[in-house]
Amino acid sequence: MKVQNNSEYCLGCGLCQVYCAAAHDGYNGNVIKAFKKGTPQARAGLIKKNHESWINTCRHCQDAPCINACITGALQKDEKGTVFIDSQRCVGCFTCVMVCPFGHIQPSRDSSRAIKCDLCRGLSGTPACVAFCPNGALRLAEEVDRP
Amino acid sequence: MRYVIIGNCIAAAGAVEGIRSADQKGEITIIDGEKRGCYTRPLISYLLAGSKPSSLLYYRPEEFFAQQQARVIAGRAVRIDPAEGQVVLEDGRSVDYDRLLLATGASPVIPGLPGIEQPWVKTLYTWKDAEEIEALIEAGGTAVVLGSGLIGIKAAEALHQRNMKVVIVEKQEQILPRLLSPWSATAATRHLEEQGIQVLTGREAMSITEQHQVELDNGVKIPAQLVIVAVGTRPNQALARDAGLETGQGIIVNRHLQTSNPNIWAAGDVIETRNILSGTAEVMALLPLAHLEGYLAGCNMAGKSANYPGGIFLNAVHFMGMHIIAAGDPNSSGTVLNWQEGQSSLELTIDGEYLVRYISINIPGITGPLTAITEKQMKIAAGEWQEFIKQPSIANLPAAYLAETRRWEDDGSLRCG
Amino acid sequence: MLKLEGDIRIPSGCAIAAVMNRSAERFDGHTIIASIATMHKRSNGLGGGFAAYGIYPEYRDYYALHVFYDDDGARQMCERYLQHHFRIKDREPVPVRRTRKITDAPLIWRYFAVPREDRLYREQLGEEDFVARVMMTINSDLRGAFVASSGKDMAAFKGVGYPEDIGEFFRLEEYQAYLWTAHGRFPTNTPGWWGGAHPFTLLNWSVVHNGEISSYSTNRRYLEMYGYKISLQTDTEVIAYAFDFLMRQQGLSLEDTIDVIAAPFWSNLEQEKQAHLRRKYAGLLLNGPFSIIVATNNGLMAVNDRIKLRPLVAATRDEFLYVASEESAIRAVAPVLDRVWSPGGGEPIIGLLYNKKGLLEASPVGLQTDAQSA
Amino acid sequence: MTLSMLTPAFTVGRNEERCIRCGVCVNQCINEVHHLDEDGFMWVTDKNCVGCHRCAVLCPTQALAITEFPLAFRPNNYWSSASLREIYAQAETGGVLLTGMGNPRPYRSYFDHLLLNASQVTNPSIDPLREPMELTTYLGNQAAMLGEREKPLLKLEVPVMFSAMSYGAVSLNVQKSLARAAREMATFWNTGEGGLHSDLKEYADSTIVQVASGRFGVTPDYLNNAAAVEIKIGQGAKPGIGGHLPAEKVSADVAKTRMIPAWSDAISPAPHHDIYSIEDLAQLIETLKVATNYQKPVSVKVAAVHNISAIASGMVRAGADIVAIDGFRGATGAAPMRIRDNIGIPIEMAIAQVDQRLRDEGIRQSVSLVAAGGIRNSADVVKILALGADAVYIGTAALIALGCHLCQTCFTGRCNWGIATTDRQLSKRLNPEIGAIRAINLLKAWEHEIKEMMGGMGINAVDSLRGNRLMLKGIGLEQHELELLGVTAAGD
Repeated sequence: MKVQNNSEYCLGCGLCQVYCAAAHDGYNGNVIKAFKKGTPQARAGLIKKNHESWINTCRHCQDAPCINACITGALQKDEKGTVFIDSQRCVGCFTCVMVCPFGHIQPSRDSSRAIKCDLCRGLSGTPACVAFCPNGALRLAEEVDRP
Repeated sequence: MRYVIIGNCIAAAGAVEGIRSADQKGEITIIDGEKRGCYTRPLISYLLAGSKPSSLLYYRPEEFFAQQQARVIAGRAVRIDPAEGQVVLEDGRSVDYDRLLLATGASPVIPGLPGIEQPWVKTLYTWKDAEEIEALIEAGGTAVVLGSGLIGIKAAEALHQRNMKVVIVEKQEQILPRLLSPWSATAATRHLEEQGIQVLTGREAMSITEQHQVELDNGVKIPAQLVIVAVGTRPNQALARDAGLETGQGIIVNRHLQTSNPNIWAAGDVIETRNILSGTAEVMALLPLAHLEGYLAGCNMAGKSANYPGGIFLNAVHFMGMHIIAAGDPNSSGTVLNWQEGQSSLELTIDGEYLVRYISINIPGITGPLTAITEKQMKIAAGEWQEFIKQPSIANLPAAYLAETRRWEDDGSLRCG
Repeated sequence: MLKLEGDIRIPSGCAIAAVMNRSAERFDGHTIIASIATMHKRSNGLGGGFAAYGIYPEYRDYYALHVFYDDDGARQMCERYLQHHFRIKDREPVPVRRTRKITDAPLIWRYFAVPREDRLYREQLGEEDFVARVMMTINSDLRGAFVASSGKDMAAFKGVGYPEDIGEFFRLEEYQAYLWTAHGRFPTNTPGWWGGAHPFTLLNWSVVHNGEISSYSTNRRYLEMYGYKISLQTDTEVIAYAFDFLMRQQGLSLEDTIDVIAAPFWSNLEQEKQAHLRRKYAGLLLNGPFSIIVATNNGLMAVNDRIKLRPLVAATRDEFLYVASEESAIRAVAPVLDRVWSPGGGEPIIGLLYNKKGLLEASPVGLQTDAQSA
Repeated sequence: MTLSMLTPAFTVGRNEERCIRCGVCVNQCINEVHHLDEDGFMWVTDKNCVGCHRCAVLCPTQALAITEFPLAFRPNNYWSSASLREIYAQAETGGVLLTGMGNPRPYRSYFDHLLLNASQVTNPSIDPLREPMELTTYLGNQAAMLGEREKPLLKLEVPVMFSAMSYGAVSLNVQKSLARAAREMATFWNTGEGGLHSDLKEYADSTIVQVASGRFGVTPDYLNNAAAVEIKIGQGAKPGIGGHLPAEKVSADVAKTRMIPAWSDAISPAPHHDIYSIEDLAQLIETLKVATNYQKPVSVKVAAVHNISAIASGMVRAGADIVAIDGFRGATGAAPMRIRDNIGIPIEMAIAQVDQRLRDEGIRQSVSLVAAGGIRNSADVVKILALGADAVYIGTAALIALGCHLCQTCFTGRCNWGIATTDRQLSKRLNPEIGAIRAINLLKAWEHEIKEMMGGMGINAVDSLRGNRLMLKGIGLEQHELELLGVTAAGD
C-alpha cells in the first residue's frame, strides 16, 4: 500500500502536512495541541512547482533501499509491506535519507533521527493525509503486482 | 539444501533474508566467529560514547534468526574444503554445506609503527575493541586518533563526549579524504575545532612511546593516554585464498556474487565490487552495499537468479551536530558547483550530462535524489543544475529526474511492498 | 354549517359485495342483502346501496332513469327538462317500504325513456353521449335533482342508512336480477346525502368502491381535460369516469384499462404496450388503497389497488361468482364453495355472462366513433 | 478617486489561540484576504473578503470567523444599507451593478406558504422502505394514441435534472461532476449555451444540449451527442437580456468548445436573431428535429414572465416537446442586479397557471413542464410537482452541493470553490469525483425524501403526485393567490 498523488486535484493547501504532523506528534491528532505544544513535523514534503503540487510521500518500495542501508535495523517492513522506522533504534545517521531515491525520508527537525511516512501505522484507519485531503487528491492505493 | 554462511554480520543477515525469499525449507547455518551475534560495527562508537545501550547494537535481534530458522554456531572457521563441501572450525568441528557464503568482512590495518603494540593503542572495529577502550578512558586525559576516516572521526567524537581531549592526526592534507573535497573538508575541520577537537592534517605519527607519547613527523610529541588507530581496513580473504578461490584486493565474484567455485558465494566487505561510476572492481566496504550483496547472494544461492549491478561510494556520517553525506567517485573531475548558506553547503561535480559526485553538509534532505541521479547515471542538462544550485530543494530538482521517478512508478520498475 | 357531499370531499371506509349468476338466471335481492349485512361493522349507517342488472326486461330498450328529488318543485323542473330531451314511455315513483330506520328520504322516481330523435340530431351526439351529457347536466345544474342511475335493464338503489336497511326500504326482495352489487359506507363526515351513496353509475356502468384514492386530484384534473364534470367530489365518481373514458372514449380493452388504473410497477412491466399505457394515461393511475367492483350488463370486474391495501375476496360455486370485502360475507350466503381466493394487487377478477365475450361488447353504449368529435 | 466609501462587507476574525500559522487560508484565498509575513504575523484585508468561507471551511483549527462588517448606518426602513452601498458603488464606477446567482430579495416565496398532506386513519401511508415507490418520469410529447408510434421521450428515474450551466460560466469540473451524477442517477444535465466539451461526450445519453442565441458550439455533432435539445429563449435571472461571458473567462479550452476566438467576449444576444415571433420558434424547433432525425425531444426554455401561460401555450403549439420555465429566483453567473432583482414572476405561480392553461386548452398531454428557478429542497420539488410540473431543474442547489457558498461574485471569475471560474488553478479545487458523489448524494437524499412525502400521502408513483393540488394547502395566502395557485387554504 502507498499513498498516491492525484496531483491534478492537489490544491497545494498543505492540510495533508498539518494533519500528518498532528497525527504523529503524540497528541492523538489534535491539531491545535500538536502545533501549540509539540514540535509537529509532517512526514511527507509538499512540493509545489509551476502551479503543480504533490506530496513527496513514501512509495514503500518492495526492495526498499532504505532498509538495505539502515545501519541499525531501525528501518523495517511490517507484514502489510509498510516501511517504517523504529525511532528507538534510529541514531540519525541519515544513511536512509541518502539512499531514498525520492528524497522522501527526511531528518527530524532536531536532526536526531530520520522520519518518514508510516501510513499512520498504529493509528486507526486511513492515513491522516488521505483522510483529511479536502479534494481527494490523495488516496491509499493497494499495489497491484504488475506482470 | 544446506546453506552455510561464514560470518554473522550485515551481509549474513541480508543473505538469510535473500535465501528465505526463495527457499522456506533449506537448512541455514551461520558460523559466528566473533561470537557476539549480528551487530552493527558503526554503532560501537555510540556504545563508546555512552549514548546508546548495548542492546541497540544488534542489527537483527536474536529472534530474527530463530524466526528465519537459521542456526547460529559460535565458532571461528579455519578452513574450507570445497571438495568435501565442508567448513572446519577452530575447535575441530566441521559443518557440511551445499551452498556456502563467505561474509568474512574486513579487519583494521595496523601500520608498522614502533610502539604500536602498546596495550593502550587500540583499533575501534569490534565490540570487543570498544569494551577494551572503555577501560582506558580517562576523563581529562588526551586521546590521539590516527586517521580521519569515518572510524577515526566517530572515535574522536565518542572520546570527546567522554570528556577526553582529542587530537586527530591525518596523513593527508585534509580530513575525511575519501569523502570530502578540500573545500568541504575545511568546513568540517573548522567545525571539529570549534567543538574542541584538535586536528592535525598533513602529519604522520612516527612512533608511539612507552611514556604515553605519540611522536609526529615534525618532531612534536603529543602526550596520549590512549591511541586509536584508524588508518583503514582490508578484506579477510585468507579462508578464500586457502580454499583456492580467485582473489584480488578482495574475493572476486561474478554478477551473481558467485566466486570462482560455483558452490561458494561471497558478499560484504570482503569482496571486490563493481564501481558503477568507474566501471572497475574495487573493495567498497559500505554497509548499504553489504546488506544488498548479502541479500542478492542469498537469492542466487537459493536458485532465484539476481544480478548485482555494483554500487557507488556513498557515505553518511554525522559528528557533533554536523551531517555530512557524500556520494560518487572521489577521483572524479568535472565542473564543480557550490552552494552555501550558513553552516550548510552543497558541492556538485558535473561531468558533461552526468552528476558524478556530490558532497552535502547539513543539508541531508536533498541527498537521496542526488544519490539516485549519480548511481543511475541520469542524463541531466548542465543548465538544470545551474538552476538547482541556486536553491537546492526537492522541488527544484531537474525535471528529468522528476520525470524519471514518475516513470518508475508508472512502469512498475519500482514496486511497493 | 356542515357541507354536503359534492361541496366537500369526504373520505370513507366501506364494505363491498357482489353476487352474479353467469348463466344470467335471475334471483331476488335477499342474497345480496344477506351478504352485505354480514359486514355491518364495515359501515356506519351513513350510506348503503345496490346495483341490480336484469331487473327491467320488459323495458330492455329504454333507459331506466332513477332520480332523487328534494321536493316536488324539483321534480317538476326536472321532468320538464327530461321531456325536452326524452320520449318518456312510463314514469312512476319507485316503490319503497317506509321503515323507522330510514328517514329523510327524498322523492324517488323512475322513468323509462329514450332520447328524442330531434334532440339527438340537433346535438350531433351519439345516443350514450347524449344520455350521459343530460344526466351530468341534471346532476350539476338542476338544484334538488339527482340521477341515481340511467342504464338499461338496470338500476341503482341507494340512500343514507345501513345497506340492509336500504335494501328493505327499496323492497329489493321483489326484484329479480342476475347480477347484484352492494355497498355499505363508513364516511368520516356526518351528514349523509342520498346522492353520495354508492353505487355510483354512468349509463350502464356502476361502481362500488372501498377505499380512498390519494391520486384523486390528479385523476380528477386529468378527466376534466376531457370534458368530464366532476360534481360529487367522490373517488367513486372519478373511478366510474375513468372507466368510461378509457373503455368507451379511448376504446381500451378491460385488460388495458386495468393496466392503467392499477398499473404494474415499471420494474414488472412485460410489454412495451403496457409502458405506453402507463405513460399516456399516467394521470389515471388510481393511487392509494381501494377495492372496487365495476359492473355492467354482461358482467363484473373487481380489482384492488396495485399494492393491495384493501381487502378483496372472490369465490365461485356452480354458476355463481361471489366477490366481497370479507370471506364471511360470501360464506354467509354460500357456505359451500368450489373455490375461494384473494386476488393480488392489480390482479382483476372478471366475471362474464357465459354467452358474452367482453364486458364492453354487451354494454348498450358501445364504441361511438362518430361521437368523438363532440 | 482616491477615497472609496465602500467599507468592507465582511470582517475576518482570527482566534489567535487556535491559529497555527499553517497558511492554508493564505494559499486558498484568491482574493488575497490573508497574508502571512516573514515574521509570522497574519494580516487580514477585510475589504477583499466576499464571504465565500473557503478559508474558514478549510482552516484545520476553526480559527476563522467571518462576520458582517460591524458598521451600522442609521436605521432607515426605506434607505437600506444595501441601497446606500449600491449608490456608492455606482457613484464610484458609473457602471451597471453586476451580480451573480439568484434574486435574493425578500419577495414572498409561495413554496413557504404551501403545506403538504399526509394520510391518517382513513387510508394508510406507504413506507418507501418496504413498498415500491416510483419516481420514474417521462418527459416529452405523450399525446400519441395507443398503437401509434410514441414521440421521443426522456426517461428520468428521479424527476430532478441539473439546470443549464455553460462551460465558461462554470468550470469543466462542475460539468463533469453533474454529468457523472446525472448518469449515475439516471437523470440529465444540461450543457447550457457553451458547447459540449469533448471530455463530456461519453455522457451523451445523459446530456441535454442547449441552443441559445449565441449558437456557441452548435454543430450536428453537438446536437447528436445528446438525449435532447433545448432552445434557450430566456432565463429567470435575466429575462429579456442576453448573456455576456467576459473575455477573461474565455480560456483556450472554453474558446475551442464554444468555437470562438480565445480571450474574446462571448456575447449571447438578447433575442435569437432568427426568432422574432412564435412562428419563427416553430421553424427552429422543426429544424432541430430534422437535424436530429426526429430522435430527440426538443425543449424550449423561457423565463417566467407576466403572460407566461399564453407564451407556453404558443410554444406547445409550435412543437415544443418540453417547456422549461425558469422562475424569477433562477440564478446566473452574471447579471445586472436591477434586472435580476426586479423582472419575472415566481415559478410556483407560473407552473400553476401554465399547467391549468394547457389543460384547459387540451394540450397538456402534448408537452412536459419542467420547473426551474429557486428549487431549494425536496419539499419544493414535491410542491411544484403537485402544482403541475413534470420535473424540475436545479442549478443553485446543485452548485451549493458542490461547494458554492452563494457569495454572488461569480462574474469575477475568481471563484474560490473552483465552480464559477475557468482558471485552471481554481478549477482543480473541484475534484469531479468528489463533486459527482456530492451531487449524487444530494439527489439520493431528495429522492428518499420525495418518496417519504409521497408515501405519507398514500401515493406510490410520482404520476399520481403530478398536478395533485389537493395535496397542497395554502397558509398565509390571500384568496386570489390561492385561486391562482389552484389550491385551498389550510383548514378549508
